[in-house]
Amino acid sequence: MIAAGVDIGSSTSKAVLLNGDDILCHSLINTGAESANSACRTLDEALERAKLSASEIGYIVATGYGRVIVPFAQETVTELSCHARGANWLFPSVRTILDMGGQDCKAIRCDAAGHLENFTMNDKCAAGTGRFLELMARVMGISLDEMSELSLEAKAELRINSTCAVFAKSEVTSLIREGKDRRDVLAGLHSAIAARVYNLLRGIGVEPDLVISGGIGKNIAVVRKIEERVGLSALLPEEPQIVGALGAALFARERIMLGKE
Amino acid sequence: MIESLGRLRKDRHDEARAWKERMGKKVIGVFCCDVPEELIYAAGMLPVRILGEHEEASEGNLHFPTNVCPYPTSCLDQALKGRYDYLDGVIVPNVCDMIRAMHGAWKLNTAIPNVYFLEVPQRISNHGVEFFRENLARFQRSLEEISGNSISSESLKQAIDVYNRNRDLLHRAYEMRRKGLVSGVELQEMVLSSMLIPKEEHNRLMDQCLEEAGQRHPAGDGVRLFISASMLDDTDFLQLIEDCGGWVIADDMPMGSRYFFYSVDNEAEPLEALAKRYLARIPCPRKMLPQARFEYVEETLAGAEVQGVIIHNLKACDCHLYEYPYLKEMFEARGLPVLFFRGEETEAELETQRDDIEAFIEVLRG
Amino acid sequence: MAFGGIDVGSVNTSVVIFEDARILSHLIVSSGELDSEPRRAMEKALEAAGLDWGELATVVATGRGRSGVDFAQKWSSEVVCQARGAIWLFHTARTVINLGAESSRVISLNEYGKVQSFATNDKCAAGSGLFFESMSYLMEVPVAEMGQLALEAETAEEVSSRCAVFAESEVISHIHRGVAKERILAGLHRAVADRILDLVSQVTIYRDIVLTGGVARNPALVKELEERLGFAVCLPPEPQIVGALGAALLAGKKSG
Amino acid sequence: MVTSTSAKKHLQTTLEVPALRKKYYAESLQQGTNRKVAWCSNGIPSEILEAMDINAVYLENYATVCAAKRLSSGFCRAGERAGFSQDVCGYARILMGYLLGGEEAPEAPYGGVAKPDFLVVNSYSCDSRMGWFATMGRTLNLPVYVLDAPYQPQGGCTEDVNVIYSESQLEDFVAFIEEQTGTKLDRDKLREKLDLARRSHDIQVDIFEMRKAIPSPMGAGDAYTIVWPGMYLTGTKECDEFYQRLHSEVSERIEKKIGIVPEEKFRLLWSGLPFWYNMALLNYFEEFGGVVAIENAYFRYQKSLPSQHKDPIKDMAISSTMRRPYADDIEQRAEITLDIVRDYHVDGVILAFNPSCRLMYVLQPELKNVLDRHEIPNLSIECDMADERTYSEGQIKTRLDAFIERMLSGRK
Repeated sequence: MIAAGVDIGSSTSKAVLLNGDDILCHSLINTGAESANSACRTLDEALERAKLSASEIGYIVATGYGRVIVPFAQETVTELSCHARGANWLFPSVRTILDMGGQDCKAIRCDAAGHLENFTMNDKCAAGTGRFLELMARVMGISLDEMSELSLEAKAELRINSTCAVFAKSEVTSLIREGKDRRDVLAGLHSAIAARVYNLLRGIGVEPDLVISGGIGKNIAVVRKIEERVGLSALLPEEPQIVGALGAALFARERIMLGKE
Repeated sequence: MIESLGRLRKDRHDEARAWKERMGKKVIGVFCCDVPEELIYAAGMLPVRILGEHEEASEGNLHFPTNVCPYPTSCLDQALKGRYDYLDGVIVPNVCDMIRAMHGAWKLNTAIPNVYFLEVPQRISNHGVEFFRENLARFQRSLEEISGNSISSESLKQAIDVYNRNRDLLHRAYEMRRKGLVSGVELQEMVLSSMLIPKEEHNRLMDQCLEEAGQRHPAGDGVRLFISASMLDDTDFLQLIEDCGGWVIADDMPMGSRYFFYSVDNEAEPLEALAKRYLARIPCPRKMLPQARFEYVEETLAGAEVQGVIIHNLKACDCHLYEYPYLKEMFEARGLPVLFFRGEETEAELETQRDDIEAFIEVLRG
Repeated sequence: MAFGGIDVGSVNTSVVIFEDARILSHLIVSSGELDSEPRRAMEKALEAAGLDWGELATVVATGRGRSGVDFAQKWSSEVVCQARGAIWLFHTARTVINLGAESSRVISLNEYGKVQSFATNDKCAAGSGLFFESMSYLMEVPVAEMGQLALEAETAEEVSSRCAVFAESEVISHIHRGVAKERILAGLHRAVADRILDLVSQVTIYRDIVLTGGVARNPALVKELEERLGFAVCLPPEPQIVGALGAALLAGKKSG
Repeated sequence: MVTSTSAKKHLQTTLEVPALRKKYYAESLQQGTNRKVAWCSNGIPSEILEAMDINAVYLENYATVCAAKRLSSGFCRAGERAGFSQDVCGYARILMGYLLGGEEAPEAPYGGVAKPDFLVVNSYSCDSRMGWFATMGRTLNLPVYVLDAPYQPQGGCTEDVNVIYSESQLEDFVAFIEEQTGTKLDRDKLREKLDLARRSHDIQVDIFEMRKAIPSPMGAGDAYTIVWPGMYLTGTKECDEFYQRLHSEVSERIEKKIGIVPEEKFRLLWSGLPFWYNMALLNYFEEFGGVVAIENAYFRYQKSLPSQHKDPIKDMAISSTMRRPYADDIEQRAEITLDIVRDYHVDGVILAFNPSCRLMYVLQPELKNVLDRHEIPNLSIECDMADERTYSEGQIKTRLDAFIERMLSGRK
């Protein structure tokens, strides 16, 4: 029996298909402006990759920002519980998860069995989120991957003062216009994100091991800055963006095993 | 000499530690202008005003939420970072919500001994003065316990003299500021430093400063401004105004005239005189005396030929925020343009304020 | 004799060349481009006016980056330049609402056209050009069309958040619930108009009101503001150059 | 954007309150002329006003009525247009919006409130109240009486200096009212009002005691409403009888083991003020077997002291000094909250961070630290208690759902 987890994030939508203990496949698409059908599109793409038909799925759990409007899900679970369960499955030693998603940033504490223990979220301000980095990449005319590499080559680190994402953008443009080295500006941006995220983590206390998930988990420069601040090296999932969808699939599997159709 | 006052403020922690070692006496932290420092002084201890810093309150933010007045959070942050480890006590007066919260917060989160709550009546009445006098008597007994010295009526009268003299000196500097002999930043440094070092030492410094200022020929081509502010625990804001061509010749700030405007009547019984002065002295907005508050502002305005007013209130400070619309009306009724800032005590804030201050001064120059 | 006014903003730079009571030429260039360097921008404007540097008597610079303009004879604040430019365009102007790329400002004038008070909002991005730009990226609607699209909606989807970034996450949740774009945009313009009115109410406003700044070109926002103010506002043909125009007028007065 | 508003009431007696409140405001509005009208804040000795037949209008309550009827954004915006910063208390902005009107202000519930002759505010709650009432006094050009009392952050004490001052302030207050009404205070009538008020307070303490029962007979959904008569009909027969009926209904529910939910899975404490425009949040957990069993705002946990003196004013001065009504020092608050968690068998705490109510807001982070130290699960949600524009349904529901999942997962 196939278990499916669908995570409708504010920027990207993900789906994971699970058969017993192995992950059959996953998919990831931009949620975009027409989100109602993006849930179907992301699940269809996963089914196509796994060469399965919808009828073979035993149970579907939806999570994420848009979880309420996923038409075909039997159950919804919040992304907080899903990230705890998914991270625990990938790394059983995890106790603290930092999920840096598109629109928000979550700090989660879980126990040895992956149960959600404590959490705090910043969904009020874009600073420290995926979209903040996207905005900055667009302003500096580089791709997200280049951002990470360039930042690692920085010699100095320029202070970025504005906390509001919209004003950080104009601060970055004026720094560049003054001829500052792009790499130092990037290093400053990444360190501002790390500082912001560190404050969030302190709200729930950090216990090793630390897992960093979400799109920004792929940005090594930010990860290194966070590790410096927290004083812990982080475990990084191969696919940091699907941890939530994986957790949802694990909940679906649990329901199947409990005999719930 | 006047330039050196700024250094006294910046190195206040080292100065206090050095004094403590040199004299083998105790240092008592004080919040706000409502605590009669004369009593602490008469007990042979050094009263120092607790100030925040223009840096991120990384520790303080774990104990206080974001939408509150940033000054007390910053003070707790300094304590949590060990900058106030030399204090032998902290006096918290019953002033406003956030300062009252300092009493619980410092007791719960710092190892500093003798966190003392001083009852201050919130309404001015003769019963209030009696009640405040009784509380000052209780306060005196506690200070005697902490210091191990007794406070005689004589030593209290002597302390009141030293403090009154300091107020006169600051008052003369206040008059010189109007004539352009002392800048707004310099007067604020004088007031701030007065709150941080032993009073008679500050009196000696002030004698030299006034003498030095007396020989200057009056500057004063700047645009004459009145500054109404809540808490400003450093001189950066006034420095920014004077860099932009402003000339601060009158103010109603706690770090300005509010601290020294009225002296203590040293003829009457000391505790009674202290109770009267510190209860009814310059009403800060929270004393619920709108009329007396506006009369005081008018008193400082009179004869100052001010051209414009800058009001700087810290965010989420209820006392000032409620008064602001009426204070603004009062200034505008006198044809004085008003520029308002909602302060957040962040590092980057000053740069964003520069643009508006330059525009305001250009407008006033006409 | 021609006079130059240059407004160096953090997002756009605009130049006006002015001679015997006429605007000879004007130029708006976004600061990302090469031509936004002040000297090059002034050269391009002079070219458009058919003049060369020699015929330029005096130049006044304004805007956040004004101190970087070394060839200016005077540097003046945006408040003074916006006011002077607005009065030249509309003699009955008593209030100027400048809706710039990064900040918005309301300026109140007395009956002689002199600035009596002003208030600035550079802390919250709601209503700024940058805000509309990031909304346009989010909703996949070009900035120029956002106003028009909002006007087409019969009913608006309420966007209640007061802070720009909250508003963005709220818009995203509306998108997720499949709300039509024009209804979201209509709600957004109402929220922004309210935020601008919060600023405007910090000074006493008198008629006539002049709207300046790039955001003033948005028809839906103008309509919402007029509904709240209760009377029509004056719209300059080119709202983005009013600051540079004021600077050019100051340059004329300075050497006149 | 709020979808639902009033809370589901589980007790019959609670349903009587809206009618009582409507009658109270209607009566107060009609006979404006023959009785002096006082605009009052909470936390003042309403027995004195009751004894001197003052037509008292409690503005904070009226603000919650405006919020509950979803009028807060219009009133708040009108208040802010009049120059009152968004930082200040939501109640104040609503009332300033109501007072200064303008086309922003919506139509006032119950046809508005009676025009005041004077204002009364206490000094020992928060600065916002004093600033707000001083502002209204200036706007209406009416006298504002500030009732002062020793703050006593560590709670009750028996210092006679404090008693003398409290008594002097109560006597000044009586003198002020006598001057306003031109009548003399009848001390026997005040004694009667005082005893009645104490009795209805003590019954409430019994009711709150009973709420410790499992399953919870009465949750916060009802509690925030049933405190209304005790606060605004103090010292009246109606109020006394109301609580008698409530007491019997609650004890009946305990005997028959009638709970808010058939099978209680987890019990919550709501710390801080509720969101008056969306009280249904207090029932949100019931669908998942959760109940908001208790709340720490308006928490009745200490019986009134026996009469301390023949003269009612002296009696009030002594008892208010021995038992400070507003123990707000963080240490007292933390102690009370931990006692509630223990005595009411609470599994988790909802910390309502309400940015514009300084009194409640300042304490929440420290309360969170104390709860974390005691490993008591807690959730912080930030939203204004009266200004609906700060409420974001999506963000609040995500947090509540996650907290419910955490509570239920702890069960397994």
